Amino acid sequence: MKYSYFPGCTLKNKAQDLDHYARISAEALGFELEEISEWQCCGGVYPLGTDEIATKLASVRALNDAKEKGQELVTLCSACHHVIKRVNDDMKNVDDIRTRANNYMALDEPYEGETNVLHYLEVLRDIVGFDELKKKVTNPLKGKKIGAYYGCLLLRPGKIMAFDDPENPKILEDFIRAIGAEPVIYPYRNECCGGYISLKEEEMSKNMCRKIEESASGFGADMLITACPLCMYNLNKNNGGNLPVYYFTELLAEALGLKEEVKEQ
Amino acid sequence: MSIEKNEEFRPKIVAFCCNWCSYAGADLAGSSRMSYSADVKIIRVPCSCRVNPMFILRAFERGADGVIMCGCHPGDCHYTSGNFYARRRMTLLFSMLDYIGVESGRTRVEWVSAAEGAKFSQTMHEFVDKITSLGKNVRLEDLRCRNL
Amino acid sequence: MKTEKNRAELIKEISGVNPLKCMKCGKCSASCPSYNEMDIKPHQFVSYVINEDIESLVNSKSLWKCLSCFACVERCPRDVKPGKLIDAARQIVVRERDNTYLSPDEVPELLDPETPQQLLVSAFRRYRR
Amino acid sequence: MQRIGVFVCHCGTNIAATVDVKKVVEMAQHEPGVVHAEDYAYMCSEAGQELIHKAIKEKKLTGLVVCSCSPRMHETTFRNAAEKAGLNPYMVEIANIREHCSWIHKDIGEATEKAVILMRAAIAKVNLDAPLKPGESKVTKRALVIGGGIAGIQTALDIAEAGYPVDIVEKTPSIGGRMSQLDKTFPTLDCSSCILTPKMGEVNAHPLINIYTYSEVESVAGFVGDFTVEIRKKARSVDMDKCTGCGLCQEKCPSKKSLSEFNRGLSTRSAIYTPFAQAVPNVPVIDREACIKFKTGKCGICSKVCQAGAIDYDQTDEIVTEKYGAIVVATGFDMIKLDKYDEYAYSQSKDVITSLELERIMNAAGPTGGHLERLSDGKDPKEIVFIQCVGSRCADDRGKSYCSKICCMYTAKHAMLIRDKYPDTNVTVFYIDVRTPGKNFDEFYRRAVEDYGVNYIKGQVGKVIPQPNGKLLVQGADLLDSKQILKEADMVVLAAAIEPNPDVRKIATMLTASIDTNNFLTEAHAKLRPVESPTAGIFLSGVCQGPKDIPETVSQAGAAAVKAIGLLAKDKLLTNPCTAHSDELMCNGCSQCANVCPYGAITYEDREVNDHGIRERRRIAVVNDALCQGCGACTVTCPSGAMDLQGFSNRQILAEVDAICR
Repeated sequence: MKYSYFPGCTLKNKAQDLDHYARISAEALGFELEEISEWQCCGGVYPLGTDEIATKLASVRALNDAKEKGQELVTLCSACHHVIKRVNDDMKNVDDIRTRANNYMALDEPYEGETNVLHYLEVLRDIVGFDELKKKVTNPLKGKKIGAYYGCLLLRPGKIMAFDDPENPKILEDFIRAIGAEPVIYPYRNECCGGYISLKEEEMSKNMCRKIEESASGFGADMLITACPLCMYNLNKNNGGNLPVYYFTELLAEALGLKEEVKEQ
Repeated sequence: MSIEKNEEFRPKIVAFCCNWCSYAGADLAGSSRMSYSADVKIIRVPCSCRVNPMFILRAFERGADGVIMCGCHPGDCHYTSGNFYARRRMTLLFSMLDYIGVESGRTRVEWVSAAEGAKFSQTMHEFVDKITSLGKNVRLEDLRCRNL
Repeated sequence: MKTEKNRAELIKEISGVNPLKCMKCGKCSASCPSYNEMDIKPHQFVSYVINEDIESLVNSKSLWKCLSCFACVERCPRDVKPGKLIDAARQIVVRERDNTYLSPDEVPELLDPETPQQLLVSAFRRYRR
Repeated sequence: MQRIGVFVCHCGTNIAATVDVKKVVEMAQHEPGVVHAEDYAYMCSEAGQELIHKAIKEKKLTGLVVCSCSPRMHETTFRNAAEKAGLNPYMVEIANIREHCSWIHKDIGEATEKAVILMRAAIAKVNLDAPLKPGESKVTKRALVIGGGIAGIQTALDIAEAGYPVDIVEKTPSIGGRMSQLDKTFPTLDCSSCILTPKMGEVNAHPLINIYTYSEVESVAGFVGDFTVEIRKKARSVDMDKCTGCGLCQEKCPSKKSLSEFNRGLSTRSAIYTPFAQAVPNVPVIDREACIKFKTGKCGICSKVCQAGAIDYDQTDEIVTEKYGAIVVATGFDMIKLDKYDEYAYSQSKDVITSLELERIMNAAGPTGGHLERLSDGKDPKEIVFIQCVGSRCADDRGKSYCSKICCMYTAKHAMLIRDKYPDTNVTVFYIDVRTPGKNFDEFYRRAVEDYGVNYIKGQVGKVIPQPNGKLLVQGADLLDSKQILKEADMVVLAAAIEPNPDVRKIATMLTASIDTNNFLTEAHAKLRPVESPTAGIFLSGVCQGPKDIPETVSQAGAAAVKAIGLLAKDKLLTNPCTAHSDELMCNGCSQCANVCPYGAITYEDREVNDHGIRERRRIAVVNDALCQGCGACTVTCPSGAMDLQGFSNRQILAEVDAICR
């Protein structure tokens, strides 16, 4: 199975290893991520304004590219996923945005939201299957108590993201079980860490990160995993420092016994 | 994308409403003061299954620009199954109208319950807008019937 | 110069929100992680738009404290979605004025070696035109 | 040619303010057949009807058009007025120029023009009206009540007291409904069972009342006065006549792990069970899903211990067919599922409960024996938070658009009872609005605040956060104090919205009774006929019609009973004369009409016909007027155009179309 893949800015630069973990794991699990040629940055923030068109075009280009290849579009970074999935929803359901975006794009055939956008985790859950993943794990992360940190972007708005129950998600917990570790459920896993504002309002962000850390370690977690590179950076920087935060692909590669391979590269 | 509107044009629209749900829904729209265009005129029938396709053709023949039929929601028919018959008949009629080149927007079926005054008003708004954008029905009107 | 009425209408248009649907339950304010940092509270946004006091809204600190975490959007029982309103107000500011909340000159000193691109990209998109 | 009179009503200013009634009268004069036209302030009044009477007599009118409100309001009024003056009542047509015109249009010119067109259509129809005579049908003097909660019980008692036999059909093994699950009732705080159980006993003992518990309505045929209903008596596996209600079987039953429906899943019950100790009838049922005998074939302990020999594993469902003149729906409510509201952690913590679960916990016969405790660890809660409007007043599809009405009062009751019994427990209520209309209701709420020190905070809760120490952190807003609040609680109680019993849609479909988007049954008129369905012979009792508390339910139950009694007291009913009939010369006996008739009203007979001088025997459709309900399905199906509907004939509807498009 081959998917169009949108890596996004961070995974292409600062966090290249996380991208490598994802690709090599995908290979081991029987699917391939084909990077979209000349993808452009999604902008990191979904433009909420109903009259924002230009800021949505980068996403439309990626979506259309996948459509032309007849592939589903897979994302890894939560922010890219959020932006692209929502823009796709606009292209499918909001007449005005669809018309105007297509006017800009001047494609041979207008793009009308045909591409299916999947997060890497959704591929693991719905295509590979967590049971199947479990079978392929060679190095189960036994004894690790991991708290899943979802943040905001993957889950909300629940109706559009249609990713999991926005108030009581379980996909990351199921993932943690599949790689042989023990999930720790704690209530702050879908509360914002303040990633956006950490640039200008570090104190606010610290406050939020600490709440998340306290809650997770209170319930017995020894580490957190997340799907958002910004959350990972922010939590690592601004929580109290007692709880390391990992990107989920790193643990995936580790469980599949592929981590060293990436490191050697 | 703006559609050029002929300000002078006022469409003639006939709405068939079943007595038990849609007519009552229109009454509720009225008592709740939910306005819609005066171009819509309602004909009361006992059930949507009383609407003979002939009535709709006749309306077009006599110069109506749009015809809408409203009934109880599927499964909620006062006569148990009338709206199912109506739905099939209208599907056939509309596909025939489509075949002979009448714009599909000129006809519509909508299920409106007695409690859905807002839906009735909203539906009529939409329908009138649609017919206004389509303009005069020239294809089916029998000019010999025109009242001069 | 746009009148306050124009600007209120613009906010409604950009956000797609009808502030009259609000029933003042306060679930947005109860959900907001930035509540304590805000001078105008999430449940109050609607009143400023209804009362056409956009000047206060665009000068409020809240504009820059909102995280766009969509907790209020997700939980609002009335489909009002205050997060969208505040974002529209922020749009008005960045579209009307040159002075924005983040100047490129101040960026270098805010960076550390680990800062992901995503943070800069999103900060610029949120704070600037 | 008809001699038509047109009467235009001002309806005070309701019509006259937007429709130029004088102009309508003037335009009427030019219409074919119109010999009289006048307007009056209130046509439906005694004086207005007198005008109609006089005009019919003086002008020898043969048909009437009344331009007024909806025919659903006053068609009967004007038909009766016509009949009094000697005119056939079916020679009256109404032009609805209020609901469909004056109330929705603002421009006088536009509204007047539309009123004239609507009047023309009505005149065109009257021109083709023919006098009709209603037939008669019988009334079966027995009523059916669907649902055995307090609404059904009260309705059944009231009908039976008037001397008519009543059957109650109740889905669960016992009557009693929601009220039997409650602990105390507001605003008097009397014990719910203490006032309900005597009524349950009374119903059980009444010679004219027959109760089918563990039974469901399977099908409904017929119409007002003459319904035929099939009732499915589900296999109880216990012989109702032999069982003495000793309870030994329940005690000895080895399968005890099923969740008790009555205790909202907070306790377990045996596979053979009565829902609660005061169940009526006091005869258990076997839950075949849970019963070891049914699952494995081995066990049979209940049969061994039953000295009365009442256990019958071979019992099967039984269908009872019964005739009724009137049917009362009293299917009640349930609380909504909270799976879409996980921000309140209902599925994540045992100590987040619904109000109905709290009722069971507070009840002496409940899962904790009436002791208020946390379900997670059995500890006494010291801080309790109530959250109002969970799923009520929602504009999104997570919840319900309406106010559930009873929550403000029962929460005040819960708060008060807790503070009374456990004075060292603090109670906080997060509310959006406190709604207490009703006799002694606001006083009750104020007592909770002033005498019992319940802490009311205006603001909804955003999230309930379970803490590692087992407590619940409630993150709410205090809008009046402009504060975000983090409150640590031991227990959180959610006032979940109520919704009509999910089965009601199925029942409404069987009854052809209309139902709204929230699954509440629609009343015939929101103000003037609140306990009747628009479908004749169907009456509404209790929450199936809309949210209400116990006193309101009981009042409505009585009102529904009176309406049913009024129907049952009649010897005959007049039937709707707007029935179908076939033209024997055009009918070719193809059977298509009979195939679509939902009432089986069409049969065929061989008849000698004279077709333009040719005499021959033909197979011809014949409509039974007593069965035909006048839907018109056959008229459109008929390929030869032989079938037509009286009062809504093809020619009449075409004439209306023509008049509108003119």
